[in-house]
This record gives sequence, structure tokens and C-alpha cells, in this order.
Amino acid sequence: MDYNWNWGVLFEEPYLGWLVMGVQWTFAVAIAAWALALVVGILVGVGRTLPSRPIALVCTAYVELFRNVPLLLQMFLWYFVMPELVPDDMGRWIKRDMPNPEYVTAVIALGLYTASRVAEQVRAGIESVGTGLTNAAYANGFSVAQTYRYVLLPISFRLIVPPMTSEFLTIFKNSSLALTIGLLELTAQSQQIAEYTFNGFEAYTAATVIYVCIALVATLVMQVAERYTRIPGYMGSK
Amino acid sequence: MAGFDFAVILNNLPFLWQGLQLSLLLTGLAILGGIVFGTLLALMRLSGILPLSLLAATYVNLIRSVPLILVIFWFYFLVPLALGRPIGSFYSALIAFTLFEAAYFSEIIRAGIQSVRKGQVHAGQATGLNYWQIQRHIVLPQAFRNMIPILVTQGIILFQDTSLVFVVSLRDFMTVSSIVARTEGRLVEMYIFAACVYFVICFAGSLFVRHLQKARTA
Amino acid sequence: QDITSGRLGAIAERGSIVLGHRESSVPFAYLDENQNPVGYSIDLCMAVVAAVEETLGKDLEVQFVPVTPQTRIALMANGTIDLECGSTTNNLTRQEQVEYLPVTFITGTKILTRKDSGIASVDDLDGKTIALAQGTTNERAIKAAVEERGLDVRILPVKDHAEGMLTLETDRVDAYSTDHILLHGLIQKSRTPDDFAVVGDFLSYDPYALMIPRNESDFELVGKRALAALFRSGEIGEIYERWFGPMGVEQSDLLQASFQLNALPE
Amino acid sequence: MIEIERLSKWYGDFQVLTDCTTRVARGEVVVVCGPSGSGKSTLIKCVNGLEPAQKGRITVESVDVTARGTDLTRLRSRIGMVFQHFELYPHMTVRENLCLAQQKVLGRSRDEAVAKAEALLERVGLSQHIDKHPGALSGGQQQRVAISRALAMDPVAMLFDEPTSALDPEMINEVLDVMVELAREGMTMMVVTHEMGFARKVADRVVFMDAGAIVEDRPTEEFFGSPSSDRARDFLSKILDH
Amino acid sequence: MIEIERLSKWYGDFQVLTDCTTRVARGEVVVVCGPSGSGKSTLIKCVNGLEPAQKGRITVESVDVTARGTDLTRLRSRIGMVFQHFELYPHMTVRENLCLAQQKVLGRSRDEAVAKAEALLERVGLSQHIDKHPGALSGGQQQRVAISRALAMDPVAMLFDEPTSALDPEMINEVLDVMVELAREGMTMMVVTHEMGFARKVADRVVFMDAGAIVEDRPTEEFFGSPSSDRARDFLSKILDH
Ligand SMILES: Nc1ncnc2c1ncn2[C@@H]1O[C@H](COP(=O)(O)OP(=O)(O)OP(=O)(O)O)[C@@H](O)[C@H]1O
Ligand SMILES: Nc1ncnc2c1ncn2[C@@H]1O[C@H](COP(=O)(O)OP(=O)(O)OP(=O)(O)O)[C@@H](O)[C@H]1O
Ligand SMILES: [Mg+2]
Ligand SMILES: [Mg+2]
Repeated sequence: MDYNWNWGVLFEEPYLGWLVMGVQWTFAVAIAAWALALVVGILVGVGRTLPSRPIALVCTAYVELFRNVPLLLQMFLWYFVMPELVPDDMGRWIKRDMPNPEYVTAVIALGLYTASRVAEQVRAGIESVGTGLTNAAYANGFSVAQTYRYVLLPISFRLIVPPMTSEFLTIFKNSSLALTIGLLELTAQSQQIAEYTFNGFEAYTAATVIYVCIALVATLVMQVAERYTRIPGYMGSK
Repeated sequence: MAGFDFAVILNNLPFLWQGLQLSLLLTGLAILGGIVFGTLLALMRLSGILPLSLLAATYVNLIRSVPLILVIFWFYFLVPLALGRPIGSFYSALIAFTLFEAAYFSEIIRAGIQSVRKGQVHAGQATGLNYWQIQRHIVLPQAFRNMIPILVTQGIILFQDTSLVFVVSLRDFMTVSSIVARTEGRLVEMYIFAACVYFVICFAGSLFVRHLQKARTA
Repeated sequence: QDITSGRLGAIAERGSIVLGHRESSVPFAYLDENQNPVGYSIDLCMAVVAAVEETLGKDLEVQFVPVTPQTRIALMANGTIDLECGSTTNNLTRQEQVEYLPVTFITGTKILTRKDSGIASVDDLDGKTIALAQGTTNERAIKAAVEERGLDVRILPVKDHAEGMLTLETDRVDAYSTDHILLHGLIQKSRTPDDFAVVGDFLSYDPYALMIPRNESDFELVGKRALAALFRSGEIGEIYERWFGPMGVEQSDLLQASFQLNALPE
Repeated sequence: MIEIERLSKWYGDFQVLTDCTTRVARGEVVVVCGPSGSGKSTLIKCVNGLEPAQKGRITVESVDVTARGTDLTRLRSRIGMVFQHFELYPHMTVRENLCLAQQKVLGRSRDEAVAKAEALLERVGLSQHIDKHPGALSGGQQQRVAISRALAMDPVAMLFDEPTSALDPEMINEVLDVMVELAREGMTMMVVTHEMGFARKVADRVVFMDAGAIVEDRPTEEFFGSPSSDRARDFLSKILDH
Repeated sequence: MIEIERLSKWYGDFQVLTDCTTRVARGEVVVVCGPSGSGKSTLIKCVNGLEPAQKGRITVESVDVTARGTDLTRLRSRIGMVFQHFELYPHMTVRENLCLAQQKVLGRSRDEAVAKAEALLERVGLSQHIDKHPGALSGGQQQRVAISRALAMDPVAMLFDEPTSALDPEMINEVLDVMVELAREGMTMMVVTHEMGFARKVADRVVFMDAGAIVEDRPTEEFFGSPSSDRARDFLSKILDH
């Protein structure tokens, strides 16, 4: 089991180009999915805490459904199953005429899945603000909407900045699952380099280092964000 | 692919069951291994001995910033190289999952230990108990009781994560469902069925977690 | 010959031999209705296994590990599998990592498409989408051909032949490409064989062989000997007939010549 | 002004309030006391509809709180409420805490709101803290801000739920002093508290609760002079002699 | 018995204790009081080494607590300590809470330990709760169990850190009564508390702290009769007249 080391391969064309492309796709998927996840996740998370039973129920169902099925399977459901369930024309459009079907599918699958996790954080954030403050706002004469707008959301958003950091990192990592539907993001590219050059060590190391760098940068950025959003002297914000 | 044919599920039930067994086995063993190794990492981090806690922290943060798929690739191909002998793909995957999940378990366990109020340690010290007696009788029992719901939740996540061995064709439930789906050309039925199975198991798990939490606050 | 060291020794010690197999390379190695691996290459591998058992003087447990085009070389190189039974092309680049036993089949890259797609050769792929299995020689052959002709072709990478066929069947792509013989196998296993056709010229030369670890000359000798015996005795003809007969694929002159060349005397 | 009639309330199977009847007239100060868990907080939260009741009726200035269709938001803006744990908005400065509802609920202009806030803070002696966040203030200061926040809405009545029980002993008086002054100015007040000194000083009536029921409801001197129930006597003896 | 000499302590740059000197003789009861954050808890935790101090010396029965190499575990087993938040072990029954250290530290047999536990619980009137978990008891009951737990080790002295400040007012006396009895039996006690009634009744001396320093350390009657410092007078006036 002798192994021929060759780090130079990472800097040769076309392999360097592949890595760069892989990073671009990883970012493209992660960022777009994150935007989707934030929008849907915040709506669903707020919905779960509303006094209206039906809305809360629908939002709870969403969260349970999306977080209890493996993401890989959700990718497949969106990619293979969904086009077969819609009317034929539409299915064909999705599969053939939609630009970048793998990319769009990956973003939707990853975004909606992550939304269920974001929703949980949002809900936890709102609930941790506590009934005391909520009652205070109501007693002040605020309506439900005003209470959310001026009290619950501003506080809970600040509280959930740290858990959101880790969700943001998770979405980068989970974007690697897009390789199963044929999107050549970073992990897929490193694997392809391993196949072409048989220098698996080097290829996987390159991908690992890039992921670690992404994590480091994201953590730093979020730490700054945390500092700016911290509420002076409030319990729960360290 | 017009028309549903759910008979395909019945015909392949034994095969699917084998896959599910492998998923569950992998999950169970990885949870055990992950908790043992994770506790070790957590104790290292809280030990107050700088090299140890630095080592553990580096490991945990490294693993947590890398996608599981990449870790699986690493271990699937490199464990035999490192060991100098093949150990079979199941064990490669098991090692990958154990080491990967240990990083997550260690964070849970660390938080669990820290969730025990400092006053409890003080109370133990004030009656003259030593470090190990306090850990053994006061801190760890409370820490684990506090942690159980989160540990179970992480177990559910781990169970879902095992589906990723699909990328190396290990015959877990996900892979097996895919094989049936593709060889029989019954994608829609099989993937929906697989989703239902995962959902039922994981949802039951999260109901159990909720029950635990309610039992604890009551 | 020294059977106590090297891979043979390791196999003897653990009492089992690990065969890597493909899951959708019809008829070389694929899954039967009980999801067990069967096929032409599997039968040849079993002959090699029998020879290994004889050499070692003990019965071996046979373990099957599924492999894909992306994993097979790495798993061979890292020692997870002892012998690969699939549809692997023997080429010199790969010989930097692994070793091969004598050629057992000869084929080349062609294109599978729907009969009504209007595609008759690579040149017709312009503006179309084709699925390619990652890590195959065919992937490179098609990419090279496309580049040479300056065509605009969208490529969808897939994991293996089953997934390639799936994307074609579900209309996600216009064509799938791999070795000619495998394409026939895929059509045969399809639920609507009449819809598909294999088109175009051979775009590559792909001699198949069983893959073994590199620098294992003792093991290699046992394998060569086992295959030579099959070639000499004509038993290869029976095995061939069993798997290719139903498909109506005869042994080509080239393949027969190859069998002859490797039917070395003891 | 506040009339509570035969109010009963359940949490699931558990009855928290049983047939409670009492009233607070305009300008009156009523202290509610009783052992922990006896339902004092629940009763007071029912008054401005923060908790719904299943039976009985509450009216505030002839508005039926318990009726469906009552505009609770409007009602609440006219009743001030002060909580045990202050419940200031932690992400806003003291000024914002006092101005927010004035602007959003009463529709006052920014200038009006700020002027009001400054005047109130001046009164409780906290003018110099107007730009701080609540987290930077001591408990006693926070509670005085909370009282000002409620007063900023020009309430017709004030509800207090154990306003001093989360405070360090040395800070209790600075809050009680503000409340005493308020009472002397004629504010209608309903105060849940264990501070019997405060009750003696300003309360017109004392309501004693036990296990969800109102056991005594009598003028202050009568209550302290000769509590009629054993339970109240017992409670008073425990709470007074340390 | 307990001697504190010129003790100073820092948390990082922040000095919590400044040059504190005092002593508690055998059988004496000393009450420590002072405003919040003045360092009372820190001081008392230093006495049995729960917090390390950077400067100065503490000796307990001639054992130097602050010296390196002192067997703190052994020392602590001889000093009982009671905390503001009880700190009973929530996962054990009351019996286990009382027996754990007796068995593990003193090496008593199970029977001895249980007999001791039963006797102590009898004394504080909680025999019937011996099999319950702490969570099932009221705050006052929990604190009485916590006192019993400390007494089970046959301590030579007892430290109390605001033992009644987390209790509902009606439960304060049941705990103070136990402490008064203990004091009358001659236990050496150092008690951080705001309960001036208790201090008056049983304390031999009162130590008043402010901003980390001991401002007054005088016999009880003198302290209440004529506190010499403005800060103490101010504090007493705030804490006594409500
Ligand atoms: N949301 C709730 N669900 C179920 N029971 C509740 C809820 N809120 C309060 N209770 C119960 O109702 C009873 C009365 O509670 P309430 O808070 O009104 O008491 P209280 O007199 O204010 O006591 P305290 O002095 O401790 O504040 C208690 O037994 C409490 O446990
Ligand atoms: N672990 C710590 N790190 C930093 N500062 C601390 C720590 N523990 C306490 N302090 C600070 O030390 C000072 C004294 O604290 P201590 O708890 O001894 O006060 P106290 O007199 O007991 O007050 P209280 O009446 O509120 O209990 C306070 O200002 C507190 O903020
Ligand atoms: Mg209350
Ligand atoms: Mg303290």
C-alpha cells in the first residue's frame, strides 16, 4: 500500500480550476439556500408561537415533516419524485428546460430543510424571551402584531445570533449533498480529482482545508455580528 | 412512470428490512462509540490542562467544520491505508461515524456538565467530598439526566446521517431503497416509502424526546 | 511460490476473500432479483477464488463489497477489496495504481438514446444533455470527442449505470454513454426495451479485465493460471454463452484472439 | 371602578380561582395578600385580561373584560401594570421603554412622549439614567422605571404584582416610597404584596386569599386588628414576627 | 476558632475583598450583613476554601486554610455550610442527601448514617419526608433539610449564606427557628443574612461590610444601638423601616 505523494497536482490545470469551480458552486448553493431558509424559517418559526391554533399547527407540521426525513432523501424526492407527480408538461419543464435543474433543486431541498431548523431556533428564541415580557407588552396596550414587532422579534433575533452561526455553517456543509444529484460542488470536485489523479489524500485535504477556512471566516464574521447585536446586561446574551 | 405500483415494496420487503437493520445497527453502535469518545473529549476540554483541552477543542472544531460526506470519503478510503489492513466497509463507516459524531456528542456532554449549577459542586465540596466523588455522585448523574433529551435528539440526527453511506454504496436502508427504486424503475413509490419509514422512526423519536422533557419539567 | 506473505498470506490469515462488484453492469456484474451479485465477471472471479483456495489449501469465505466507478480503484488501492469483478477497462494510467488479470472482454464507448431523439452520433449531441458515469473511461472519451468537435453539450454526472439509465428513462437527459455492451445490458433490463437504441461509432477501445492489487505477483500468478485454464479448456465459451447468449452477442474475433493469446500452457 | 364578580378559573383540571368577588372604587388602594400559590397573581392578571377566566365577570369602568369582543388592547392601555421581575424591554434604553407605547398605542408625537418620559423619570429621581439600558440599572431603579413606564400611559388604575419581592432588601423602600406617593395622589391601585408596612400605611382595604378563594376582604385596620379567619391570623403571625 | 487576617481577593482586576480581618470564637454567633455585592458571600466561601484568596490568612481551629498543601477536603468535612439556594442534590432522596457524605467522607456504615439522618430530620420536623426528592418539598422544608445535611457531618462550625433570602416570606420563620435553636445549643456560627430580627435575637457580634471591606465589627447591641459609620446607619434605616 505504497502511496505516491504529489501535492503539485492541486495546482495543475485543470484540477485547480475544478477546485475553484467547486468552491463557487458550494457558495452559490449555500448562500441561496440560506436566503430561502431564513425567509421560510422565520415565517414558520413565528407562526408556531402565534396564538392562532391553525397557523401554529400548520407550522408545527412543516417543521416535523422536514426535520424527520433525511436531507439526502429530500434531495431525491425533489429531484426524482417531484417532477413525476406534477402534470407532465411541468415535469418536463422542470427536468429539461428549467435552467440549472440540479442547482435549483439543491437550493430548494437544502433551503426548505434548513428552514425547519431555523424555525426551531426562531421559536426557541421567542419563547426564551418569556411570558413575563410578553405580558408586559400586552399590559402596555400593544396588539399582538405590535408585541412581535417591537418586543419579541427584536429581542429574540439578538438571542439567536449564536445558534444561527452554526446553522449557517451547517448549510455550507450540507451543500455537499448536492453531489448526489450531480452538482459538482467542492466535495464532488475533490472526489473527481481523486479519481482522475489517484491522489485522494491531496484532493480531500484541499477540500477539508477550504471547508475549515469557510468555517473560520463565518465564525469570525458572526462573532462581530454578535458583538453588535448584544443587549447590554440582558441575561441570556452573554 | 405512470401508475403507482406499491407491490414493489412488498416484493422487496426482506431486502429493505436488511437495509433498515444495517442502518439501525450502525446508528446504535455509533451512538455508543460517540458517547464514550465524546465524554472523553468533553472531560479533556474541561480538564483545565491546557494541552489536553486545546487538543480536544481543535479536534472538535475541525470535525465540526467539515461535511460528513467528506469525512466518510476520508475514512472509507484512508482507514485501511492507515491501519495497514482492510477492515471492511461497514467498520470503516462505523469508525467514520463514531469519530464524527463524537465531536457533536462532546459538545452536548460538555454543556450538560456545565449545566449543573456551580452551587452543587460547592455543596459537595462543603461536605468534604473529593473531585471524583463529586463528579461521580453529583455532577455526572445530573448532567446525564439533563442531557438525555438532547442525546436522543442527536441520536435521531445520527440515524438520518447514516443515509449518507449511500455515497459509498454501503447497504443501509437508503441505499437499498435506491437499489430497488432503480432496478425496478419505481422511483416514486420507493422514495416516498423510504421517506415515510424515516419519518415514522424519527418522529416517534422526537415524540419520545418531548415526553422526556415534559416528564422532567413536571 | 510464497503464499505466506503478501496479499495471499493476508487472505489465508483472515480466511476470507473480498470481491468488489458492480451493481448495474449487465451482464458482467449486477444484482439478481434477490439482490445478489451475478454475472460474467462474477463467474470468472469465482474461478479465481477457487484457484486461490486450492493454492492456500483451505476454504475461503467470500465477501462481496459493492463498488462504483468512483470507488473501485481507491478501494483496491487501499486494500479493502482483493479482486474486482465488474466492467473495468484495463489502461496504463490505472496500472499506476492497480494490476489487471488477462483481458476478458473487449468493447468501446457508444451512445444510448431514445429511438425518437434524432441522435445518431456524437455530432448530433450539440445543444443536448448527456449523462456520464463519473470516473469511467467513457466519461473521458465523450468529453474528448465533444471538445474535439467543439460541441455545446450539457453533461450530467451520475453515480453509476443504473442512475444513468434512470436519468434517460425519466427524460432528464437525451442520452447516456458507456461501453457498447453495457448499453445493451441496460436496454435489456429496461422495462421498455423497444424505446431505446445504441448509436454511433466506437469512440474508444476498452478491454475489460479483472482488477487485482498492484505489486502482488504471487496473487497475480494464481489469477492468471486460473483464467488460462478456462481459456485453454474452452470452459470460457460456456461461461460466455451463459451470460451473452441471451443477449445475442457473439464472441468477436478480437476477443477470441485475446483468449487464445492468454491460454498459456502450464 | 374595578368589579370582580364570582370569578372562577381553571388550568386544565386544576382550579386556581374559586368564586372570587371584590371591587376597587375610584381612588381606592387595595392590597391583596396570601400564601404562595394562592392565586393572587392570577387574579390580578385577570383584571386586564392577561389571563382569561372561565366563569364570572370583571368590569373595569363599566367595560366587561371577560366578554368576547371587548377591545382588550384599548382597555389595557388604560390600566398600568407593574410586574415582580420589572419586565423592562432589555434591548431599548430607558427613554425608549417609556416612549414606545406612548407613540405606538396612544399615537403621541415623539416630543410629547419624550417630555412625558422625562417628567416621570424626574419624579422618581432617575433623570440621569434616561439613556441607559435596563441591564445597567439596579433592581430598585429598574422597578421605578417600570412604574414610570406604566404611568406614561396616563392610566386610570394601576395593578402591582409583588413589585418588591425580587429586590434586595435595601432597595425595597425606594420602590415603596414611589408607590406610597402614588397612592396619596389618589391613584386607584390594586397591589399584590407581602409588605405589610406598606399595606398598613396606605391600603384602604386588604384582600386575603388562600387556595384560590378570597377568605377576607376588609378595611385595613380591621384586618390587622382582628383577622377573622384562622388562616389569615396564621399567615400574619408568620409574616410579621421576624 | 475562625480567624480571618487581612484577607484580600481579586476577580481578575476587580478587588472583591480588601484587607478583611475578623474572628469567630468557639460558640460565638456572628452575623455578616451589608449591601448587595459587598462581598459577604465571597468572604464566607473563603472560610472553608471554596474560593481561594490571593492575600492574607484564614485559620480554622489552627489549620491554615489559605496555605498550600492543606487538606481542604478534610477541613471542609468539619465545617457545615448552608447556601441561599439550598443546593440539595435533586436526583437523590432526602435520605440519600443526608447519607452520601457521611458514608463517603466519614466512612460511616449505612445504618449509622441512616440513624443519624432520621434523628436530624426528626428534630427539624421532616421525618415524614425522608423518602421524597427535594423537588417535592417547599423552599422552607428544603432549607431545613440542607441544614440537617450539614449537621449530619457533626461540624465544629456552621456557615450560612443568606439562608432565607430565596424563601417566600411565610417560610422564613420555620428556617430561622431552626437556626435560633442551633445557636442556643452553642454552635459556632457565621451567618450572612438580612434578617435583623434574627441578628438581634442570637448574634454575639455583627460584621458590616461595604464594597469588599469590613466597615464595622461590633457587639450586636452596640451595632444596632449606635452604628458608627454613615454607611451602616444608612443601610439599617433602609432595611429596617418597611
Ligand atoms: N400556566 C399555569 N398552568 C398551570 N398552573 C398554573 C399556571 N400558572 C399558575 N398556576 C398555578 O396556579 C396557582 C396560583 O398561581 P399564582 O401565580 O396566581 O399564585 P400566587 O398567589 O401569585 O403565588 P406567588 O406568591 O408564588 O406568586 C399555583 O398553584 C400555580 O402553580
Ligand atoms: N466569579 C466571579 N467573577 C467575577 N466577579 C465576581 C464573581 N463572583 C462575584 N463577583 C463579584 O464580586 C462582588 C462580591 O460578590 P458577593 O457575591 O460576595 O457579594 P454579596 O455581598 O454576597 O452580594 P449579594 O447580597 O448580592 O449576595 C460582586 O460585585 C460580584 O459581582
Ligand atoms: Mg405571584
Ligand atoms: Mg451573596
